[in-house]
Amino acid sequence: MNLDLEPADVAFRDETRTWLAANVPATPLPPVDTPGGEPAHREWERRLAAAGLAAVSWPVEYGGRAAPPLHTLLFDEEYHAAGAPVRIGQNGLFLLAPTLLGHGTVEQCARILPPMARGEEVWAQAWSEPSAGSDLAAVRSRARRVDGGWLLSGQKTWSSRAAVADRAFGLFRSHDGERHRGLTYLMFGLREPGVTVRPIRQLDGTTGFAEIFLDDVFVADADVIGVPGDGWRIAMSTAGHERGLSLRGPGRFTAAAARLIGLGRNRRVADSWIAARAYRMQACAALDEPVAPSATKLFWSALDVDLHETALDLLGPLAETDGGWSDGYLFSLAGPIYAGTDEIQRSILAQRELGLPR
Amino acid sequence: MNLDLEPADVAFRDETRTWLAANVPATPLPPVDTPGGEPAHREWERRLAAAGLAAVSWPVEYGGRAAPPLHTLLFDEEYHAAGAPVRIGQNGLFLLAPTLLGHGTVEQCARILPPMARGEEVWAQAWSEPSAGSDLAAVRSRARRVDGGWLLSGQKTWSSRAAVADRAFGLFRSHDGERHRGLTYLMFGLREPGVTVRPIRQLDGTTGFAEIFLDDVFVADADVIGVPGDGWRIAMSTAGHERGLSLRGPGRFTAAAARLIGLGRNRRVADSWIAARAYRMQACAALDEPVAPSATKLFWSALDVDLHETALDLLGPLAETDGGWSDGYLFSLAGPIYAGTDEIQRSILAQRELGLPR
Amino acid sequence: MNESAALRDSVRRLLADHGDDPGLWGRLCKEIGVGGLTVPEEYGGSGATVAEASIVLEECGRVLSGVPAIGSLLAAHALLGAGPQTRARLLPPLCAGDRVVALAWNGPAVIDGDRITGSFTDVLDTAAADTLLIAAAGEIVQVEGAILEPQPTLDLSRPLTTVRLDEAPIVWRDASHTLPGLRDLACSALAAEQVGTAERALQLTVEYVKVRHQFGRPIGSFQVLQHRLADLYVRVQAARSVIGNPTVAKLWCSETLRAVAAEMVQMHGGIAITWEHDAHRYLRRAWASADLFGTPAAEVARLAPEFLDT
Amino acid sequence: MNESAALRDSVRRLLADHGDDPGLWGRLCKEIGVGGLTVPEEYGGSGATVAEASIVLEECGRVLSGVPAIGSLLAAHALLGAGPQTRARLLPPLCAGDRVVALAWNGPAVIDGDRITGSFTDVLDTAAADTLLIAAAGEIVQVEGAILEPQPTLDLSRPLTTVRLDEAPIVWRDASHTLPGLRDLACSALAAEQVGTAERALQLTVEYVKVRHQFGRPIGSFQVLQHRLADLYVRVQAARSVIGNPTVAKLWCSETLRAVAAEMVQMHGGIAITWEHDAHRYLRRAWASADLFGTPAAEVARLAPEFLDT
Repeated sequence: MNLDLEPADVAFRDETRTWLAANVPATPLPPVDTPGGEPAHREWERRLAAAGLAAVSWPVEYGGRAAPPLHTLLFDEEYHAAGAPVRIGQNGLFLLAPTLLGHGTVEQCARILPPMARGEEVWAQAWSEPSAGSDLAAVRSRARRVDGGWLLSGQKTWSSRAAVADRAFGLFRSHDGERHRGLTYLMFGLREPGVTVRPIRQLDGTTGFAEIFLDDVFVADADVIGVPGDGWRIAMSTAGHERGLSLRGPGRFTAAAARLIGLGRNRRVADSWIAARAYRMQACAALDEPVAPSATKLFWSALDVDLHETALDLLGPLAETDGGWSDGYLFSLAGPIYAGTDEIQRSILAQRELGLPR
Repeated sequence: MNLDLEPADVAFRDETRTWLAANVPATPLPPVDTPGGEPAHREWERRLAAAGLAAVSWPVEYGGRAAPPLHTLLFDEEYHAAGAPVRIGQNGLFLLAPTLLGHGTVEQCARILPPMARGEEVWAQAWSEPSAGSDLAAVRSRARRVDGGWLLSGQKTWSSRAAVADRAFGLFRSHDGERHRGLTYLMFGLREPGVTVRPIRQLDGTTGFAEIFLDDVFVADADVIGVPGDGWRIAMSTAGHERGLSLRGPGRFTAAAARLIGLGRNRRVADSWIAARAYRMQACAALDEPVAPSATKLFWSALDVDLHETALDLLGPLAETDGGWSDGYLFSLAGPIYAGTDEIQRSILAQRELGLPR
Repeated sequence: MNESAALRDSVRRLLADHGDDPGLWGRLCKEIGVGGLTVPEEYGGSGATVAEASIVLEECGRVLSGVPAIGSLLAAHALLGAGPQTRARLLPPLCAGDRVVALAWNGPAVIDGDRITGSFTDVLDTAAADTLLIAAAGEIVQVEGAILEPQPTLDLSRPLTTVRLDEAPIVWRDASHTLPGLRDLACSALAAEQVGTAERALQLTVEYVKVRHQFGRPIGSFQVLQHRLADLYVRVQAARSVIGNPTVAKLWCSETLRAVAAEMVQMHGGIAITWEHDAHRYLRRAWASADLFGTPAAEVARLAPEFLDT
Repeated sequence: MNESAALRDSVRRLLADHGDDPGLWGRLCKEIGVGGLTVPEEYGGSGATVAEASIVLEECGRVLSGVPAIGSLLAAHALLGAGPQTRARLLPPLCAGDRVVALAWNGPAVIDGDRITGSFTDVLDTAAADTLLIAAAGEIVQVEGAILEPQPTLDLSRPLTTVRLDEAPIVWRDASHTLPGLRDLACSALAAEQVGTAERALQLTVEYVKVRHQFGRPIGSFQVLQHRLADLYVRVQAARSVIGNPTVAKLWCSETLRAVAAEMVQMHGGIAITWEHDAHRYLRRAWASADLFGTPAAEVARLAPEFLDT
């Protein structure tokens, strides 16, 4: 299906498939944010890493295989088709790691990536603040220069995985300057003195997000990514990863579409299924010709809601008892909201790709 | 169906139904904007008027029956169900007449309404200009004060029925002032010296619209509606009529929905059919509790497109040969554009009904 | 203020002031007569019409109230078709709120001699009720040994029960000639409630976007939000008109409420996906109530079986 | 500039400079090799792939060109499966643009001895063609006495013909093993054209909203138009990726083009509904091409008959 696989690609796919078939837990792990679920998911990451499957695209020295992007896609598909656990490490693996590989130092990569791959260090993202949701540049949390590092103060919210994570990354206002200027990209420990984490209970009953309160939390210079004050530019590259394919590969949606046609088949189901195929084909094409991350984000966020609404519509009152579709629906509703709201993405596309005036 | 009919209402409906059954031409009249079609449609208006059915809500002295609004609704339904001809007089009957009855003088009503009802004087509307489409207050055409009246100059466009009409009504800039101020509501003859009418060929091949070029066209004071300079306020009342139920009664849509379920039945057809029923039920309810004209306009314009798209989707390649659905679709596409674009209506609702800030 | 507005106002006030009070239903019945709006005065009711009942249900829908308003309306309707003794015995305490009846009617049943076997879904108010009545085969029946099973539902603010009868002994029975109209009344009643819920969800969203600031101004000043809210306004306005037609109401009001609730979540942004915020309660109600007493798809099929032939 | 970009560029230039020239197809074939892109060089073709053909079709779609590009691609595909003599006789003039073949393939037919009976819809290019070939029952056939009927279509820029054969005498015939792939190729070719049409319609609309002023600023600065255009951009971007899969292409590209064309009309306002403006040509193409070689609904049914079971 639109993929011309070389023997090496087939070998990789088969290795992945075989390993997953042998290793994916027969009964689902407890939810990631429960006392039992957190260690189980960390253990799962450790086993993935031991099999060399935690982050196949990374350089070998950091725990990867230096595999081509196609293999990331193949892995993603096999992973979702196998019904494997959610990745407790996703913020680090899919968002921070590309940023470090692009903007970090060799020292930072060598120190941070290997334990991230093994599930020993789980990362939270710390972007939003109460007054800085869609308008990310409105961050007010501050980084104050001290000897050998920075002191962080302020409040972050909608921090995903913070309830179970070890460390977090985000933007802080370090210098005077208008909105996008004077921001610094920093990594900090969630168990440091001065940090308070308050989980946020979500619609589906889980606590995927949390608030983080920071009161003069010390961060060493070694944990600044890039140049102090240059954080906005760097963050935008991470935002691209978050919006784009690295966070939401097509596997999740093609797997959901496959389950959907098991529920019933009508024109609406066909349209949803076709959309999932189209998303996958675009992901394949994007290996050669990149797609604007905002376009990818708008596609997957709408697709995810659509797949679940279609399922709920088919199931009617059975939705609550049938395979997690209703929880999935509630989760999907967060899609248009996080990683930059869909409204923001549309404005970005209109102005950057279509050249429309502000 | 949501209507509690008294004996007098039933009698009126039956009279209308009987008269239409006996009088609606067996073969459709030629299109209204063709040489043969224009006189045939005028003759049809004359016969409606002779039967007392041209404008049942008007006062008796102007050719109506002083009938309650319910009768207008009943007439509209019977009219469309019978497949009766389009009303060549619609601009006058449904837009200008309510304005005259609300803002005009008794002399104007007595002079203008009776020949309008009989199809002897057909009216065009002259609102839009090349630079004043959605932004109606941007009109540039001018009315210059002269002895006993005004001289009109400028260009009007998207003037419906102007290709076959005798007279037109619209707004002209008569006084200095910001946008909405200094506009005067005037009626003028389309065969007066200085008037040039250029028909615009439409998608469906007809010329329902025209451009009007005005070069010092004289209009007597008697043909000003309301006070000079107060035109915007008066026009907004006509705009309400144009957007609302008086132009688009539910009969058109319930008749189309009835034809639609003859083509095929699936969930999408059911949803379109339900929407047409809902529009009708709202129209009935609006007899007691008025609905914002902008809401009515958004409802019917979307409904009209939806009914036709659903039909085209069912018919596939047969659409071109089956009962005018493709022409109807092209016509329906004008719906969101004229009578104030749907975008404008949404802004009006958001700001006036929901109280959202500009 | 006319009578309708006065009724609306007093219900709204009681719901607002005593929403969590266990005696709320009693007060609504005793102070405003909510329990027997459609019941003639001779049986302790107000002798009003379904229009007044709709007003009450809209108000209950606005705040997702847990009072047994729909269930009592349906029970009163069923009882009004029964014999004079039954009416005289059961209607007055129902109207007064002294007795809460859970009526099981949505399902098949067979009466064999003095025993009844059947299964009824979507039974409301079993927690609050002191009396369970079964409507089946043209009769109102009281039984022993009914099996009550909690029904899974998305809606946390309206528990549902499935009632199973396995040759349950009939304690008491009476014929009722009004039972065939139950389903239509249920759909219209539910639609009235949905309209209230949708209207309130839209209102809460409008209020939120007026005060939430991003990019230095209220997000409600952004054109895309205004236009989407305007489209919802159009749908909600129409919804109010269709309550009287059960089929149109089932489809239009269900879809309207789902659309409003989804936008409510979207426009509230992050806070909407938390337990602390009400948005998810409206969303859950939207999906669950669409399927209550039959799904929209089933309604289309009921309307005309051929509607689903392609 | 890589080869693909060079091909795109030269086709676009010829179409722009000679769009109304009756010799346009000949020039496209002789100067750029458009007639035989997928044909091996030994038969006068360029030995390229469907990817290059897609580029040409996108360009044709952009300007709603009337050149016989899809028809020639299908004819070449059919002929490549025929015997060496047929290939040698017909492919070189086809590639050179000296011969235009109309291929009738979309319909049932029965060959009985030296006569053929059948009916084929959606036959392209019959006005420009000098040769009519029939693809049926594993053979390519030339006949006498074919009946050509103009097919009603919304699309003024692409006339369609229905070919009827009523025991028509076979003049010449040859087996072809590539015929089973015709339908998939046709759908993908059409999808490539639809992508070009959609892209251009979107581009024209974007250009228009940048210059059209209302309320003192370009209407393209209004957020609602920006967001609707952004949603179309997302669809069109994805459409480019799905061309290779006939089923996904039929559904996704057809729907995408219809959505773009409808917005093109809406955003152009009044002028879109006039003959003078191109918007209606794009809209007509959108609806007609969605149904060409089978409707989207039929494609769903073909994909899996059960998709339409409820």
